[in-house]
Amino acid sequence: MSSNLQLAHRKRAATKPQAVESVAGATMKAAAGAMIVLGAIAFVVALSRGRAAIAWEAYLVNLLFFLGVAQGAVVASSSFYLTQAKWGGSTPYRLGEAFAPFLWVGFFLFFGLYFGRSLIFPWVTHPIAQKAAWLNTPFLFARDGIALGAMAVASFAFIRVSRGDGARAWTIATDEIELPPHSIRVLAPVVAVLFAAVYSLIAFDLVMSLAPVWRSTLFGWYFFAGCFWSGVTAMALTAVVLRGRLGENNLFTNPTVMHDLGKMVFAFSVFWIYLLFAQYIVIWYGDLPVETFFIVQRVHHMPWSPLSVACVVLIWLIPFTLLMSVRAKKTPVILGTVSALGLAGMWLERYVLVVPSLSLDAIPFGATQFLISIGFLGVFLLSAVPGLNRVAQAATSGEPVGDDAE
Amino acid sequence: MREGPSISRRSFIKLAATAGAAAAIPGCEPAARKLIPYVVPDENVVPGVPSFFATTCSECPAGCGVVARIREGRVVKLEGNPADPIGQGSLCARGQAALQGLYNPDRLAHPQVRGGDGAMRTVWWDEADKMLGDRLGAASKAGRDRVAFFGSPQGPTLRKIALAFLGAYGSSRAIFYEAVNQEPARVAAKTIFGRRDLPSYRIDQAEVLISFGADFLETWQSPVELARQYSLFRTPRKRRGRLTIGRAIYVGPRLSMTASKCDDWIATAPGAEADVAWSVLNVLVKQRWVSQNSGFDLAALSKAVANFDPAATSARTGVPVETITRLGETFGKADGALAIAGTDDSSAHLAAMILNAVTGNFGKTVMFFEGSPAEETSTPDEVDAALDAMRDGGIDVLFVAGANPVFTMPASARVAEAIEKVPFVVWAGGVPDETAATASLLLPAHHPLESWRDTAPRAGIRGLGQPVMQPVFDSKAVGDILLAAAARSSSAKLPWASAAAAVKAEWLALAPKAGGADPEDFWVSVRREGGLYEEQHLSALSLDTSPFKAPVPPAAQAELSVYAYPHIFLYDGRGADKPWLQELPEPVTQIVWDSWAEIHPETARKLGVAKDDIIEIKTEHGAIEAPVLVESTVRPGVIAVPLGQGHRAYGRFAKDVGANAWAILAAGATSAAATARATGKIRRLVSPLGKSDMMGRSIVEAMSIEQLARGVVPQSEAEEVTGPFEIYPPWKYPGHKWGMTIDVNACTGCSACVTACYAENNVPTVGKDGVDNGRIMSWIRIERYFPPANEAAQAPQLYLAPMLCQQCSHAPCEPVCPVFASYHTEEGLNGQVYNRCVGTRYCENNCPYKVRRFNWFVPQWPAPLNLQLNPDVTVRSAGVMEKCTFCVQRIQFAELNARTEDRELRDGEILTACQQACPTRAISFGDSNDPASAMMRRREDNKLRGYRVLEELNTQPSITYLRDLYREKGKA
Amino acid sequence: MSTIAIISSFADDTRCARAIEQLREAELGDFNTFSPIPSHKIEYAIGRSKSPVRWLVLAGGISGVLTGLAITIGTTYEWGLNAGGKPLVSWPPFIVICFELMVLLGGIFGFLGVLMLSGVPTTETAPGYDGRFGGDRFGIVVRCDEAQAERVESMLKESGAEEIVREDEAQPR
Amino acid sequence: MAAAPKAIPEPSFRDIDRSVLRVMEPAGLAYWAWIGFCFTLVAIAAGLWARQIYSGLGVTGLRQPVMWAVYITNFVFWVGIAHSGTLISAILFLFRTKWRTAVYRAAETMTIFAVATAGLFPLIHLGRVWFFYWLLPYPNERSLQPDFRSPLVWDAFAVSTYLTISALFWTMGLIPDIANAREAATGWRKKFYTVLAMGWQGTDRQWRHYSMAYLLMAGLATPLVVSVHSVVSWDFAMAQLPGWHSTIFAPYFVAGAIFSGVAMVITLLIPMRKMLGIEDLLTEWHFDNLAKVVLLTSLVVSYSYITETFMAWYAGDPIELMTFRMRYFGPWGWMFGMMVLCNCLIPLLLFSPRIRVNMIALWVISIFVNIGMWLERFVIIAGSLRVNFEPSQWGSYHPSITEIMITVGSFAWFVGLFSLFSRFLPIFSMTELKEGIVWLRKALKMDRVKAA
Repeated sequence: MSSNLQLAHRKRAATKPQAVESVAGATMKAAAGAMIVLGAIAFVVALSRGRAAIAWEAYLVNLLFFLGVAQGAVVASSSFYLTQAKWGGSTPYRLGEAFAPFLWVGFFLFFGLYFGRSLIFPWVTHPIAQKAAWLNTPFLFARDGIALGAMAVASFAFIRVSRGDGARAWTIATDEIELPPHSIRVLAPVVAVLFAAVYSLIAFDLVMSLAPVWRSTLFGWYFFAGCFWSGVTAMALTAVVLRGRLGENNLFTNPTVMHDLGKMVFAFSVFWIYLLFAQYIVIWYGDLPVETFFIVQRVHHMPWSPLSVACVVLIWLIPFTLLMSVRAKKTPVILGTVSALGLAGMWLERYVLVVPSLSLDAIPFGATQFLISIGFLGVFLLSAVPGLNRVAQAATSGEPVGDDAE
Repeated sequence: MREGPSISRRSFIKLAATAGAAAAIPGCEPAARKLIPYVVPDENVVPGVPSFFATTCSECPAGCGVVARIREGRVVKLEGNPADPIGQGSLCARGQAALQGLYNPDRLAHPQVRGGDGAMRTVWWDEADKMLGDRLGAASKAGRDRVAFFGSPQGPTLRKIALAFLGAYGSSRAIFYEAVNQEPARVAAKTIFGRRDLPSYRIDQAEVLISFGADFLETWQSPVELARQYSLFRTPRKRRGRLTIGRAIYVGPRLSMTASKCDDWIATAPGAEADVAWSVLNVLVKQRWVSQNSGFDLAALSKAVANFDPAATSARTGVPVETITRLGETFGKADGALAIAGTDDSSAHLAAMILNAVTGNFGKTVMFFEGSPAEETSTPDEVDAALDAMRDGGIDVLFVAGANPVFTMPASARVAEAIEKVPFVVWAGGVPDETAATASLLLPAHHPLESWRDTAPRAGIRGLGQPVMQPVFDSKAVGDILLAAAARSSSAKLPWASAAAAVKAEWLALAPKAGGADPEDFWVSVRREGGLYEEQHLSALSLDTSPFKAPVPPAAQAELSVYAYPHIFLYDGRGADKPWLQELPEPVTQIVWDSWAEIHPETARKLGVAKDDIIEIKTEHGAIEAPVLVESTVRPGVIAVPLGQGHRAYGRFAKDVGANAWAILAAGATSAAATARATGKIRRLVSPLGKSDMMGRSIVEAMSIEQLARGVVPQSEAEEVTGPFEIYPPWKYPGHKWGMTIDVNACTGCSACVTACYAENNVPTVGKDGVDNGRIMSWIRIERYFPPANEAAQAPQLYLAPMLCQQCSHAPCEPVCPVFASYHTEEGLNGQVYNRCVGTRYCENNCPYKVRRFNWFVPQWPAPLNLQLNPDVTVRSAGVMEKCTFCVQRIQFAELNARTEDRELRDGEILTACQQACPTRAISFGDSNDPASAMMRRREDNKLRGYRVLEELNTQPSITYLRDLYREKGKA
Repeated sequence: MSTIAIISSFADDTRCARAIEQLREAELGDFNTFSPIPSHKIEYAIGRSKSPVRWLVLAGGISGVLTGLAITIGTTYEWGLNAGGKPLVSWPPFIVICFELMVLLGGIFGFLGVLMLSGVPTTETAPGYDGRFGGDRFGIVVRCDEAQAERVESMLKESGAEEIVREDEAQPR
Repeated sequence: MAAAPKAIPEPSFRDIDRSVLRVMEPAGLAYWAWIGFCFTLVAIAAGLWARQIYSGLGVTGLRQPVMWAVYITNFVFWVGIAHSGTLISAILFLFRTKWRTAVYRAAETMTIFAVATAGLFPLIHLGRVWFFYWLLPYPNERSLQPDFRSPLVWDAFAVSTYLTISALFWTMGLIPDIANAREAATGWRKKFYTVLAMGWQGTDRQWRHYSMAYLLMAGLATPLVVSVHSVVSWDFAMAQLPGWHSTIFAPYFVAGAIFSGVAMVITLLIPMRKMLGIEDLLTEWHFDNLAKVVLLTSLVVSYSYITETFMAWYAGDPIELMTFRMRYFGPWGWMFGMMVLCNCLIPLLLFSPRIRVNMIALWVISIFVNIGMWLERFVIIAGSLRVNFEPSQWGSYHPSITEIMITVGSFAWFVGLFSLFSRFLPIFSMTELKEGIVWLRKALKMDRVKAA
């Protein structure tokens, strides 16, 4: 409500925030490093101890998850331009771009899959005649490599412009209707369109092809919608965390900004469940074995069904119920918790999508997979450090936010 | 034509009254007594409860026994008579369609007289009788043989009456004519055995069958009986240690339905079959593949067949030498072989008989019996004599009954002009036909189902035809007309008061044969049994091995010839007035409501025509026009045209449909040299069929007998789903769960099931345009697919199988219905509640088998066709979806009986209409919850052949098909 | 002392809101405002609590879901018919029905709620209403006793009222 | 929100009232001729429907196996048209989009009439329409109820809910405007509006509830609109039929609906803008944004086409492959080509900002989109039915004159109602225009700058 906004304005006008240059201290870097080492060790050990399959499963799951988060956040930033969003000044843009460096890391980690291909892709060991044209090692790595590469290049081109002065100036509200700089008007759509294409491809190649008989036309869309949501959620979580660490009057103390982040988490969680339901009901009703088995084995059969339920609870039920009210959206603790749980849920969802195809009867989650995941998290955090600093600077710059915020 | 009293309405009221009256005070109501079938004591008529009467079928000379199902005094369905050794409870499409002859709306309602201006005038019977009597009297006074009777064989008794009738007028000019007759066979039999009667066949006793142009599954001799034998012949059986099926070869110009069920079709020009037959004999004799005690003088024989060295024959007929030699070998080496011929020249028949004889198969696969019935049809000479007499004005009165010479007699007979010369032609029959159009007096005659009659189809079998209901129209039995006339205007005293009396007298005379039972008991029993069925005794054959007239190889064939064959449903043309038969797709071409010229693509190229182009086919006898059907189901250089269409009268359903092929044939011939030219006109040949290519889908499946012997199941190359995939909890069917097993190998495509379904379930016909607009209503259809050229060697010649509602357990049609009109019964049926249906048509969209039918308009049954409607089945209105429900009304009926009799339902107690009609027992129905049921056992015993249509959709059909069987080509 | 009505009109909601705030500070609470648009400024100035409509909508929504469950599950068990082997209680389809009914009843409740709470339909006109208030003017009608009239008028004037009319026991025009 | 109006002198609130109310002034002969024309066509269609009810669906071109065709295509098409209205009035409201205020009333009105039109077709296509109410649950002594497992029942619920909610939402928005119109109007119109306005006076108390309810209605309408077209898509996706059974259908149809709907808004608004001379209410900026929505949804639709094709190929199921082969290269391939051209290629022009604000070009493109989307539905519905699991049951389909005229009639019905409305009730929301007046000014300024 605009009245509160005015209050916020007044307050901010009164006291400008303390400018902060960097949030990620040596401790964090060290911690991240440690995690990476742990993960690497666990991975190597697993490979040497003949538990390679389990290691590669974890590798794939985390790769998908963290790539999704990083890319989703960048796309969020680009879509802010497309919808000409000015509710948070330049900060939301920085927030979205913070995790981008992992795109390159992920790009290279992707090729690591090559060494685990025979353990991950059933069709490598038992080629399928009809699908051989699409499902064959060289083609798969070529196309997905190129796709991820292109995605990273586009994202970084976009980010460079987005951090430029032109874009920054635009994000500050004015009285005129004006469009963001031309280069942004070109790159933002490119990133968005590319995202849909590339992540559909990833979904088909790195998830669907693990159960080669199965097919679902919506799956690509569903997958990248999940990525986008995880990106947004990560942004919200970061905002909540930084809010406490940036001192007085940083942007995240502005309830309306949190409200808007909360709305996004809420809205796209609903969109995710919509896509999930759209797939489920069609397959449930169609009753075609080639489609149903994928769902039946995950949702209707032990040991996976509890996990599937957990995904829905974490990704939809909790955000939907908790974030329904305005007050909750504006309450950092709630928003933070929900986002954290949501991210966990999304990780779990990737896990449930991938692993049952490889080991149907048992959940192979254990120390190995845990540590490998930790390792990936470490990489992710480390790669995010510079970006987070930028966020801190923006959030404490005290720049006015657009008047379209409520 | 002036309106006579509206009969259909009257009879309808009458019949309605029957039910009402019977319901009120069974039997006591005089009106009711007059109206109920008088062979039944009144108290037997209980409304809602059917009564059954045994009678015989008169639609073709095969003379199958029939059981008529009567409800409230009207016959609603004809079924095979289980007691009858010929039909054994099955009935072909034509036989069942007799009902639509009985209830045909175009039947003559009253006697009519042709005025001077040629217009017809409706008169009452007494006037008609008087006129007839006077004319007959005058004629008999004018001299001998001035009265002629022209009819078709209608059983011994009627024959007696007819002859007596003529006798009364001092004449003997009786012609009993069958357009599709066995004359060539009789001639052959005469030549070699010195007897003109016809042998009986036991295909099932043979190991090899060669048919020289005999469509024994369609129209040749006794199709129902032979089809059943053939299915046994084709059933996998251990023969000399190997699991095999009988090997059948068809030699003829066209891939008829019969040919398509054989292993090989050897395409010859019409007339060349004999050549091949003799050549095969040549091989046999040369190779000494003959039985030692056949009694033939082989030397003489080999001399006789000298002209038929395979090479020579091959040169003449274009049939490869090795094919002929292989034929000879398989036939000669077979343990039990049978050669039959259906051609118009006796030469092929002769060859076939000798083939059977020299291989010692007489008495085994083919046999003559003692006491074959007297020949019923007049010989060609008698016919010619009579016609000449007419032409010379030697006939004053011609009485035509049950025959349609103007239509069915070949052009060369010049019947029309002969009849022209006859001053007074009396026509007695049902639907006025081409001959009626030439008559001066038209008399409505009883339909066979309304009159007493009998048949003697073959040795040891006499069928008794009793009337099954009150006449629908103001008609009389032909016998009665004749007797009445004779009594009125001749001096002669005929022994019978009425045709009924005559039949009874005839039969009582038979009583002593049946162990001298009391005549009346005998009379009751034969009426119950539907006839008298006795042991048959092989008759000693006196083989006339004196060098018979050695056949001369036929002259080189014309490079274009027309081949006319009796239409499987319309036969010689008598079926054309029955919408059921008109709308039944001809199994091979799938064409309805038309006649067509079937030509090979090569021929089409030569003639420069494409499908639907109308060509004019000209022979020395005449010309007809017909649209072209281009298929490789016929030999190049041959134009195959079905007989039976092309009526210029014969009621609304037959009039002006297609062309009459009889008009271009010579007497007794089925083919002729012809020329053809494109007329530039076009007429769409209408067929309910979409694509003929199965596109590798699992619809009609087949496997080779070799695979079966090896025990390998043909695998689909589709990827398999591993792990659990069933997304719904299973439903329980505690009581019955109805299911079907359909043996595709046994199915011949004869479509008897389809007609049965039409009759049982009140399925309407929609006419040519209706079919063309994709609105045919058949609940069960015969799927016909051509095997793709590249797989032809690994497939049957045609895929033929009945397709009906699969009663899926996971029926896609059910949940999409918004109003539960389509739902699943506790007994596993896919129910359809017509009253609840609002017509969204989603169910049909979602039915993978496309077996649901929508009522686009209000269905029409022009009175009195509506009297045939089955009271147990709702007549659906416009806007309603309908479909097969495994004859749920029959299931209910049986279950009700079981309950009232307080007992369990017996397996086999319920017969679905299609199952009951099927001559080859391809369909079995039963409870899938009962592993002991015949249906389940059949599945069990044929596990390897079992498959379910489009199984990958997980619709879980209740019907299991058993794969068709073929021989891998190029294998011995 | 007779109470009178002072009708003032403003060109925009900013001024109008200012006037309201002042009136409220001066605790001359008995006033009524008219505006051509729903203005947050005015709303904030008046500072009433959130409209209870949302509770009506919520109630509607919940009753919708319950109705949905009732009719779907209830009617299914009425006959317990098997359709295509799908379970009697088939959640995915039923969810759709429940959702639609939730929206339907929620919406209807909401709509009727607005009418009810904002007192329409009605035939009488609030004192001091003026046609222009529907068009381009914001109006405040203050009801006070003559003694305070002066104060009120000055208050309104300085917060930018365009015209001020005083009426004895204002009648609807 | 109205910031200091001094910055840009005009348009003022009064100008807005003036230009909006001007549209509602009594109309001329040409207008009534137009109305007459429209409803004559409607009458013809009605007659043909009556005949169809009397003699049965046989009068259509429907046949085995194409049981659904033009009627259902029209149904989906019109429901789709409806969606843009709700998108603009509700979803964009939640997104706090500025440009919606000018177009939302017209769009919302379109929604009402489009749904009203769409709702007719399920009835027209029924075999026994007089029993249509069997699709809804109502108490009866045999307790016969619909099968809630059937997509068609969901459809009945979704569409009727949609009609109700949009109508309420729309009425609510209308009340203040009518109240405003009431003041200016004279004669019978005065009475008319007075009744319709229900005594609305715009007191703070009324506005308070109004804006809350408006927000909530928008909150309800947003998921509703998505659900409605998802349900429509599920009428097909629930089937096993190749070409129908596809998980992507729900979001794909929703996008397609908005695509065609916004195109229809453009198709209607551009001529209106010219004829009524309301360039000061509908600026290029508004159309620029509408065009962007069209472009976005067009991309989504293209994405769906590609995914479906890819999946058909990837799955390697011969039956599904055949369906798609027939769709692309079969006898109806031209329709598919046409639809790709209209829905995927031509809209790409909208990437150019110049074309987005070129009224002629934009209008033509929007027409193409409408054609393309109609064809898309037809190709999906009838095209997939033609080539089913049973080759022996394949068959073609040609619409009969009845179907064609009823389709034409439906367009006449829609346009006629819309024209009637636009003369008698405010086709632009004065209230919302005033709320967003700042942006209107900004937009006008931009136009002028461009012009200069």
